Amino acid sequence: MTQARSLIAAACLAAAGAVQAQTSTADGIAQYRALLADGNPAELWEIKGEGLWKQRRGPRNASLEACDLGKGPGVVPGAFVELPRFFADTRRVQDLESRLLSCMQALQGFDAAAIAATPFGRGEQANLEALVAYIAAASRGLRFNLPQGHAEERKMAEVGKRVFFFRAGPYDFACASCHDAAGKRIRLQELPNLTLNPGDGVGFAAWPAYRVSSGELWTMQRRLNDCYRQQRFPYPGYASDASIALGVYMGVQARGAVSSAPSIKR
Amino acid sequence: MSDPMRIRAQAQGGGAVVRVLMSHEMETGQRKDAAGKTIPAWHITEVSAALNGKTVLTAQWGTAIAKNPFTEFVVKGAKAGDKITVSWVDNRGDKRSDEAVIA
Amino acid sequence: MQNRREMLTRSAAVAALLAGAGVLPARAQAAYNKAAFEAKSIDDVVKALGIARPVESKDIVFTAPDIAENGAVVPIAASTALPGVKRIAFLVEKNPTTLAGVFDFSDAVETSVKTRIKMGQSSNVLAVAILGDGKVLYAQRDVKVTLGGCGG
Amino acid sequence: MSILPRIRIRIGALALLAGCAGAPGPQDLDRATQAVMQNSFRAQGIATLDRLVQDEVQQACSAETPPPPARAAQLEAAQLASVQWPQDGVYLGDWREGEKLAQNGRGGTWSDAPGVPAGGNCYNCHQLAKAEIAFGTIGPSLYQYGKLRGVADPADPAAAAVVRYTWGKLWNAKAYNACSAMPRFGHQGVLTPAQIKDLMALLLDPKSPVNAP
Repeated sequence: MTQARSLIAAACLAAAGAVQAQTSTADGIAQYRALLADGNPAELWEIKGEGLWKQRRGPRNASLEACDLGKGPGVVPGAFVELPRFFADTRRVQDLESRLLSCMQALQGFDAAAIAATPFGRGEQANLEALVAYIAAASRGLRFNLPQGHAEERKMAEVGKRVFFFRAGPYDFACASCHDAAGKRIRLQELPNLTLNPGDGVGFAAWPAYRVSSGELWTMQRRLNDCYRQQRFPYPGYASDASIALGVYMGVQARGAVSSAPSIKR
Repeated sequence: MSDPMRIRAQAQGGGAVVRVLMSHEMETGQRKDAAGKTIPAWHITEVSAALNGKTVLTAQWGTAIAKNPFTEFVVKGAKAGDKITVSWVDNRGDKRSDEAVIA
Repeated sequence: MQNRREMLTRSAAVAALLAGAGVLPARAQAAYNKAAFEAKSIDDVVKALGIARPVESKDIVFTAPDIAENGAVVPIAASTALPGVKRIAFLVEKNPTTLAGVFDFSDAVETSVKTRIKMGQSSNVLAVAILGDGKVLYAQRDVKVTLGGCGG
Repeated sequence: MSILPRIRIRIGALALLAGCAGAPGPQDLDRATQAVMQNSFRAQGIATLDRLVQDEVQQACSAETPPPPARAAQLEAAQLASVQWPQDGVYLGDWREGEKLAQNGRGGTWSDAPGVPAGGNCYNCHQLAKAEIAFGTIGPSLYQYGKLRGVADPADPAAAAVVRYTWGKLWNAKAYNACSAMPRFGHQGVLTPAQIKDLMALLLDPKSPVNAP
């Protein structure tokens, strides 16, 4: 017992010393992130997603290898940094997730509406998250270059901008309330300015990401969903027009930014 | 069924740096679900790493190892082409073993 | 001595697993020390591990962030150039259970390990190294766990 | 390739515009945005769809550029006129409760249970007590708020203007800045008058850690 007591005493002394050595908050957070960067659990989703892409699944027992993500059937590298974009076959502007829903339904025979209604992290939603991680990872290091050649793509960018600035709810929040200026933060989290290119691997160019707080892989749809939750808005539908329009707006603003997705986030 | 581990093993200065990511909930047993019921602890208890079949490192883990655990260690005298095996067992008796070749 | 022997008892679970994987342990493996992982103080962990009084040492290099942006994942690392270190244990004083993990090193690995732990609140964290001759050394760091996000 | 019928209906408003000659004008895009907002959300828990109905402040402050100064002044006057001042004339509560409220960022989301009092969210955007290092910077630092404004005794008539302004700001931030990023805590019923009194104390009580040397 005496042993233990002196150990605690020693601990207290050392703690006093540690205070002197304590770095500033910003330095401390930077140090924490540097320690985390090595070994991103998103890799677990990436390898799972690669397997799912190639695996014959669903009522039609087919793989997704014929899925056209915008660069031709089965082409994965480079596809992520050009999404959302217009697809002639569905006559819609689609982000990666709504596009995957279309492919899973058309090729594999899954019920896209049922997957869209499945809670995040469960069932086919969990598989979709892994697919997103795999497809995003295949464009890591590439620059965002969303096409704006189609009238629908330009329109969605304009609508997305308006959705971004739309203030409502009991707290009067819009996306812009937190994301229209650089150098701001909530608590200790820096907020990217999403009205312009916030930089390589920042903001739009960092998602999907492994969320340390929940230990899960968050896609852009889930990221937006939680933004809207904290905006105190009603619940945005998975792959809803508002979410896709926001993706086009943010993606067009982020043109030229290098994708770091899937990244690791608090 | 558990998801596969991600093992990266890189030859470096007369040894190999091994980085392992495991897919596991690592539930603490301290949390409650929406209905207020305690979610039972579910975590990896024992880990073992082997070089070409010979155990080189073992570990025992409690509930305070982070979800989707990451571990890094250095195997002496290992070279490119050698085989690293990592295995774990959890408190429910689930187990998993994955391999990687040192690059 | 009794405790030490107990620690070195072969673990049936891992042995069976390794045998199944075609990997047999080269040396006896420590059994899962349930009592140590249920201990709620540094004293009780020391007792349950059956080790001597830990002495602070500069030879134990222990890395932990001063500030953790999220207590759910706190990256830590410990290493030592001292010969004879067989085991390193990580302890978080203010966690509901103190012991986070124990790593046992053979001669075929460097006595160096990185892992990630959970912290319920700001606390001091200890890396405790156990030598073959029974000596026990430690290093420690204060880690401040901050509140993140919108708190919702 | 087939698509979700549900989504095909949603896209209807947009597809209609695509048929028009030339690029859609601002009014077309505004209409399309309204349609998108209406078809993209559903009620969940306490977060009902009526939350998407904008009042005049929200409407005026939903563009990249703020409304012209004259319009802003008009909005501010209307918001100020609607402020409810404490009925009992007591402006300050307990700073300890205020600090707890300032730390608490919960309330109002679809994952919050009905009837649970909301927090003040203050540290999300402001520095307050020096001991809390995890503070946001969307709003200005409020450290030394009362002290810097010369409030030695909040009950002193000399402090009345600051006290009244602070209440008004907490009750309805838009009364002083039409498009302020700060919620209208009293006006929108996010916080009760008693909670606002506790936040007043956190900001103005000389014993509060906000005003500690």
